[in-house]
Amino acid sequence: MAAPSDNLIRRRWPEQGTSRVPYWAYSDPQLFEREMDLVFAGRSWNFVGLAAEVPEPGDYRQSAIGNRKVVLTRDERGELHVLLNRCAHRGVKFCRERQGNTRFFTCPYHQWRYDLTGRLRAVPFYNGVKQQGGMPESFQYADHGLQTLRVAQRNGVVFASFSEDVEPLEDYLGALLPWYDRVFDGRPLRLLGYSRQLIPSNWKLMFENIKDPYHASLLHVFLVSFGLFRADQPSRVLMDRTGRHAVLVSSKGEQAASEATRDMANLKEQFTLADPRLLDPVREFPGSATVAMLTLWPNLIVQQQSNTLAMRQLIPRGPESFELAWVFFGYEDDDEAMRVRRLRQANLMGPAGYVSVDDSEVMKLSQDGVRESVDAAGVLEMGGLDTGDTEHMVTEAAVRAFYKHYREVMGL
Amino acid sequence: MAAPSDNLIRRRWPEQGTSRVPYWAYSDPQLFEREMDLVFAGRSWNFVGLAAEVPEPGDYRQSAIGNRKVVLTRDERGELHVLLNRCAHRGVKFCRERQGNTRFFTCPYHQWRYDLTGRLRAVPFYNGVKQQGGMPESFQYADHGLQTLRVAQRNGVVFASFSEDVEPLEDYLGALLPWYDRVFDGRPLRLLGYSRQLIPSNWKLMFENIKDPYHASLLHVFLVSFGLFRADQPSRVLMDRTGRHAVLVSSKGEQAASEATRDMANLKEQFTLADPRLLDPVREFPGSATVAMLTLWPNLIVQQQSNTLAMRQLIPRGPESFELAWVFFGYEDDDEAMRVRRLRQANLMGPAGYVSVDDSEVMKLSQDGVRESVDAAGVLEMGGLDTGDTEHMVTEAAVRAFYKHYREVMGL
Amino acid sequence: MAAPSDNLIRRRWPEQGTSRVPYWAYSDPQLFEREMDLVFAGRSWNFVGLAAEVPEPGDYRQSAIGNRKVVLTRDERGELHVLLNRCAHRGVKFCRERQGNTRFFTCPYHQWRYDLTGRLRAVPFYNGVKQQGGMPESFQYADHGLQTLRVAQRNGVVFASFSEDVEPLEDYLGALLPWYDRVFDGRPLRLLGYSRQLIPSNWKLMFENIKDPYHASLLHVFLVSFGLFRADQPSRVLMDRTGRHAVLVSSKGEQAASEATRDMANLKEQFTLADPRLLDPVREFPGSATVAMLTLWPNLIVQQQSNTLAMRQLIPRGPESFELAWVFFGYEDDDEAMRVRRLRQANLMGPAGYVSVDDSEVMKLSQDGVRESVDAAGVLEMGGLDTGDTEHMVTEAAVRAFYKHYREVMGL
Amino acid sequence: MSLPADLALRLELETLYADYVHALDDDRLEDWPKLFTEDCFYEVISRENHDRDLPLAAMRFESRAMLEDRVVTIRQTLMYEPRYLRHVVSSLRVLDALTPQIACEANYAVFETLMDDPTRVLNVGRYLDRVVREDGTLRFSSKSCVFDSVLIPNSLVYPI
Amino acid sequence: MSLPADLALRLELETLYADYVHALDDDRLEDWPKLFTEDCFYEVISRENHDRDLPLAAMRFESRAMLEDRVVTIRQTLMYEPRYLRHVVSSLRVLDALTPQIACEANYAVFETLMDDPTRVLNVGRYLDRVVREDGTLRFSSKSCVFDSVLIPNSLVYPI
Amino acid sequence: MSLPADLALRLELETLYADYVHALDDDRLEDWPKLFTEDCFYEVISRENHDRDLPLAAMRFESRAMLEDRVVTIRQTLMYEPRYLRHVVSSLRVLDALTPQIACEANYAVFETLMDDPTRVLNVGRYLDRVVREDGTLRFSSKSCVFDSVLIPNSLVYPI
Ligand code: FES
Ligand code: FES
Ligand code: FES
Ligand SMILES: [Fe+3]
Ligand SMILES: [Fe+3]
Ligand SMILES: [Fe+3]
Repeated sequence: MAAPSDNLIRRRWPEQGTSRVPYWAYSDPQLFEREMDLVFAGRSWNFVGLAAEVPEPGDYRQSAIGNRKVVLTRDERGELHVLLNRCAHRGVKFCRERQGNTRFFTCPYHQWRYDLTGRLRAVPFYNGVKQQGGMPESFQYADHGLQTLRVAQRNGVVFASFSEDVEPLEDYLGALLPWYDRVFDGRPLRLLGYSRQLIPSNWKLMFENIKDPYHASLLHVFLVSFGLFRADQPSRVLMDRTGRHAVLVSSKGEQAASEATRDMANLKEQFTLADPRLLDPVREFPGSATVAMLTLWPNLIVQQQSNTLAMRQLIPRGPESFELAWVFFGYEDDDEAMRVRRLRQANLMGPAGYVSVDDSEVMKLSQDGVRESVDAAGVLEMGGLDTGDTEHMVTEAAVRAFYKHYREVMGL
Repeated sequence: MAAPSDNLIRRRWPEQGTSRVPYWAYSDPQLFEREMDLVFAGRSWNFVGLAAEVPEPGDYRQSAIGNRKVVLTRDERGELHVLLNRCAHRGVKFCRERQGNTRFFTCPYHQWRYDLTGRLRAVPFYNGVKQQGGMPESFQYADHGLQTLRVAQRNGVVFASFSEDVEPLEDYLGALLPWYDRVFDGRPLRLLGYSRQLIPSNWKLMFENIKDPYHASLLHVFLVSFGLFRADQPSRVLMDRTGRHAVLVSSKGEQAASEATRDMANLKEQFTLADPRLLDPVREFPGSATVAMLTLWPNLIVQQQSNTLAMRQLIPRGPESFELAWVFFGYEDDDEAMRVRRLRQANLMGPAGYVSVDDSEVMKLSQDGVRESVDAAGVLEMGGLDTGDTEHMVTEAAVRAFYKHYREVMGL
Repeated sequence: MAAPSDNLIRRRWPEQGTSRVPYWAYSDPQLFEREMDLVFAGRSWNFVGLAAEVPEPGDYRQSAIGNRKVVLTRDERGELHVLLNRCAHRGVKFCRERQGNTRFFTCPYHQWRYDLTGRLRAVPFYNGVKQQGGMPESFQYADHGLQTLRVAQRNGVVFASFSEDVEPLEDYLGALLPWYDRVFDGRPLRLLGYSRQLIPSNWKLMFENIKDPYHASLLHVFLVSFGLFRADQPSRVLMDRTGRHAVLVSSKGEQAASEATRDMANLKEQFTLADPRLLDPVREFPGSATVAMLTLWPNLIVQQQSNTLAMRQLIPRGPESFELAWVFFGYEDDDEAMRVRRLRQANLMGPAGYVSVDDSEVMKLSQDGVRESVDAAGVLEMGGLDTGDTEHMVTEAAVRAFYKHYREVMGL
Repeated sequence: MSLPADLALRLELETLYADYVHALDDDRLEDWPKLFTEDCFYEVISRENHDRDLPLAAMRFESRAMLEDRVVTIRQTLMYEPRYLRHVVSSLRVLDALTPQIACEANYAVFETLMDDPTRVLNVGRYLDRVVREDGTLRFSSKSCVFDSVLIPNSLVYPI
Repeated sequence: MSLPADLALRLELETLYADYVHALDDDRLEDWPKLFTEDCFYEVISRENHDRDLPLAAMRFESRAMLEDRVVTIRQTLMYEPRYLRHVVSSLRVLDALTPQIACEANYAVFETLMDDPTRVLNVGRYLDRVVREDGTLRFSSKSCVFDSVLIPNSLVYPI
Repeated sequence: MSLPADLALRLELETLYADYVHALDDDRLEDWPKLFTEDCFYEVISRENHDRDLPLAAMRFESRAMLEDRVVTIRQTLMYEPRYLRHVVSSLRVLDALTPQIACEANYAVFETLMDDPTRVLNVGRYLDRVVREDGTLRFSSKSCVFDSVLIPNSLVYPI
């Protein structure tokens, strides 16, 4: 299945442009290598964690950007740092614990010691032993620190970049900034827990999925049956200037049958829960939106579905596999009722979620369908062929916009 | 293990030609890609199932051709169709159940609906919702049906082809047609059950195995000891004009020791069964043949060994792995005694078979032996160097003929 | 992770030369293919087993050289042979049992029979059956024997080579010969048992590890705490002319705290065993050395750590995986106390060893750290930049020397 | 020879666990909630969250009714590939035999088989349970499936 | 405390299953047929065939003699790579304790180890059995190994 | 109904095995040596070495003190990646109930979960044990973990 290296040269995006996605984009191993460099290690801000995950000085937690492993740390002065998890000596993944608290990182192999900012602080036997051995004159600690990344933080969310010249985070988020600030309004966040899935599909299928409101009313019988998300509800699809970010906004309305109902074959009008406590959403954000799903290039989904709040971090493992790392959270000022409400509604999301199981399963079916079809292409024509904002859900515009930006970044 | 892409260019078939098979033919990933296109998706008829597996209108069952996944369906008018299991919208493998009965296939993602012939019949929100969204003028249902294959059927067996110009099935079978009709004589078939193996070797080794009567008298102690198949029995190896198909025919005789016996080191003369009911073959076909093994290019083996009848479908998974899918059957007019006889004799075949275990095990040993030996080649000189029919079993002629055709198709 | 084939052409060793190892050297699949040919099948002597593993005529045992599978045999005259485990007919890995005793190898597929020297002795139906079939005139037994390797033996250890012109073993070992003879002094060896690990890292990391005394005092808290190996003990690192072989020699001394102790952060001064019987080393070799670790290009480590003696054979499985096959042994003249002592001290080594677990774990961490970093490189500057012998342990000289030779062999 | 009460209790509990396992593996999901009390608590939670007192669970149900809802959604609303599940349970241990609530634990391994793949290990972990006797029948009043398998292969459709 | 008859029976059955497992895993194949009645029925059948009433089985033996024949062929006629098998069995359940035939089921997982590979899951499924008491000894009169693992990794040499 | 002595003994032994399993899997390593006699013998040995009477073991401990030393080194000196282990044990069989030493065997499968990988099969095999009763408590006087999994995935840090 490894594609011959000259494939990539041979490969051309279909002439229909934004209304098509060639299936080789989901499985070519070289394309994947290039994505790791140009998309994740390129001019982008990557989500690495919540400040609340490393609240104290000395706290650290492992994370990843593309297929590169990093560590998020908080130094003694409270500053956040993101370090490549690769010893500067001979490359050992020095940080083994998922998270913890420390003053130094000591690589297990030869105990080179780094501080929380990634600076090299000690090399055992630097001066040799009994006047023998040791490091040469030319060896300077300053030349052998850990690779560090640029860090940006806004209202409790931490991003990092391999790029020296990526624009400031706020400019990067652009038109999506208000939607970002809607959930991250400065209130301290409370960590509720983690979920992790290994999904056997290309990482881009996850973005397609969340940028595609068209599927939500059709695939997610649970959502539809409870009117949590319906094609006939007031809704919007908004993007930033580049098309790389998007937000899907929807408002739960009365479930009046509409001409659209007919098309929702799976709709179970009479479906009710034996224990309705699972679903008793309360309004907590200004405005009428009850759902707002942000997709932030290149590795983050911010989910606000009723009262479940979660970050979904995309960690590609290879062309046909990615890790989906969920961080569920609430606010420090949640009362017990809201805390329990979020935990109950969490049954809709994650690896066993009433909604998200549909998506992880369909992503596998997508990969199974496209794997062997390098010469065919997906069709993105719902809602027309353009890539602009819409005031409705019956469109694939955000997916088209995503690939428009993707092609620019990848030079395809 | 992944062969560099320029290997294939470098690679040349050994100068000895038909009497050699280079070991790179069993492991090169690019060669495999080419086989999927030229052999399975090329000018060939591929077995996809028995008509008896989809007896009723609306019945369907998943199958595969090479590494492409298809669905065999029977429409309301009783006609058979073979559809690529890949949604025309964005590529989802829409059919999930191994088999079933339905009027339509509805893709889970956006519920595009196809009929049993593969025609697109409904696209939800095609006209948008409340005058918003929907498909552009240019979108025509007719342009977005499922990919369908040509279908041919003869006496209850269904074949499909990606090729528009492959000759009719009967011409394709050529000289083997009478042997095909011997088992498929028009009587309705009765499905007995399925067996599936994932064999860690290249798919061509399975064909080599069945086209090679030389091994049967030597590897299969069980067969030999019961005289079910012996080098000194009357037998024939027949091929079609192209050499791609073959049949091995043998007649059980009295087990007189012959000069050949000496060479059958493993022969256990005195071997008997404590419960002989496992083996009480009865003659059921005209002529003296008790065994007839057909190998039909590119993905089918038709097995008639005493009273066990089975299709063996080859489904390549990669250069070093293939699925062997068995369909055991009898005839509708079998009496209970014959039905039980077939089930008992089935102990010789399948993943645990007294005979076929030898073969699946030896195929793994072959792959283990040749994997790292891209510069060496197998020797095919038994019975001489030619590729013609023979009236005996002491030959590798059918294997030579297979590779003669293979090289033409593959341009090697 | 499969590197495109033109990578290798693109790839250049870092300009700093011997003081750097580019991380692509640990994961490039084509480089791996080339290593199998140039390093293991090249002008080298590969360890294949101990004579004591095949003591009797007819004894055989499977082994491997690089990713090629071989069989070590002892013929009727007591001579040792190494045969490729690949049938000359159609490539079957004919020898299935890990070891045994036989007069002939009979391939299971068509029962071609080879003697213990690899000569083809019988081809069933060579003359056909009833004047039919059989081999063509042109087929000569002499042309179809098993591929055999050159064999060298010294004091009970067996080596083999694919090369016709590699120098004699003694010249090959060069300056290391005395250290080899120190353990293999001609006394008959007694086999104690086997251990096998599948380590998820590149095979070269194992050599780096054993050629690197710098890590031993730091990573191995167990060793250090018992003074079995300390940076401040008298020790030497010696190499042969080419740098491909090395020996690390160390002498257990009194554990006086030294200025070096400070650097051994993990040192547990007060650490003692509840049952000290695990560690009651006795001197058994001339000279003061208590540890001598030989690394012999390209696939062997000879371990003498106190009274544990073991061969460690490196069997690469792929760029990112190798099998580490341990053979623990003693001497025929060991008394029961020594035999038990070796078995107890074996708790330090192997897959669960108090010392070697540190190494197998750190090798995985190395691979995890370097996998995605094809553009970065490891730093080898401890003890300076040269590749000469040293009279201390505070150096990476032997690792530098290894890669100096490696680059010559590989043409990098 | 007569049997100590605790061993007899364990035998009874093993019957409950066997009923639980076969209800799930034989796809008799509708029988599964019947093995719980009406006000039961059920969760499938990662060992990482559990050990750090993070409450988030992959499944969190606070009544038999919620279990019944899970069954209905599996049957009617969820979209997933067909699969077989198979449990192996061992090392059942009574931690506290006091009435009314019996505390017990056991180890489990769940194997998943998809139509076109070899069987794989889906999820392994520990049951941390409380059991009560209701009119003679043992039922789970609380069941926590604490799983080691923090990186979940795709989806969890069925209860563990 | 005295023990209900059904629990005592389950304990006895567990002994039978343990004897079965160890006979196979310790390669004492010759002991395996002795655990069956002379006119026993034994099959290894895929869950797909079993659920659809398709009779085809990977192994189908209709007497103890046929079991003995399987053992002889494994020893003398079959060609296969050497391997270790290891069974784990759990959740034994008595479905029907009526004499003469006891109906019971259990889950199993079989692990296979080839010489040069890590251990893998070979086959998981359910035993659907009937057991009778012959002069004091419990024996299988019928044993169906219904396996989930429809895509078999290469071969099944040994019984399940 | 009263219970035959051998079945009662097996129930007692199952408690010992469950305590063993949970001590390891819950990372209560310090409790593990307490299940052995002071002069116990413990080994983890490959089936290949065991069957050929080659004495070499991956772990070989000749006293409870050596077991305690293993625990201390796991806690203090060994360097390894964090991991979860999970045992499933079945088919316990009493081979010889004679006092003072009870001989018994059981099958086990151990699953390993590393932080960033799906759960995998680490090691499967057979416990070959001797158990004695010390002032009322059953303890292992000898325990051999004979493993099929001859090709070990990287390291064995914890006891089996
Ligand atoms: S590799 Fe990190 S200290 Fe040497
Ligand atoms: S992918 Fe099939 S309907 Fe959209
Ligand atoms: S392959 Fe070995 S005898 Fe034919
Ligand atoms: Fe969705
Ligand atoms: Fe055959
Ligand atoms: Fe070391």
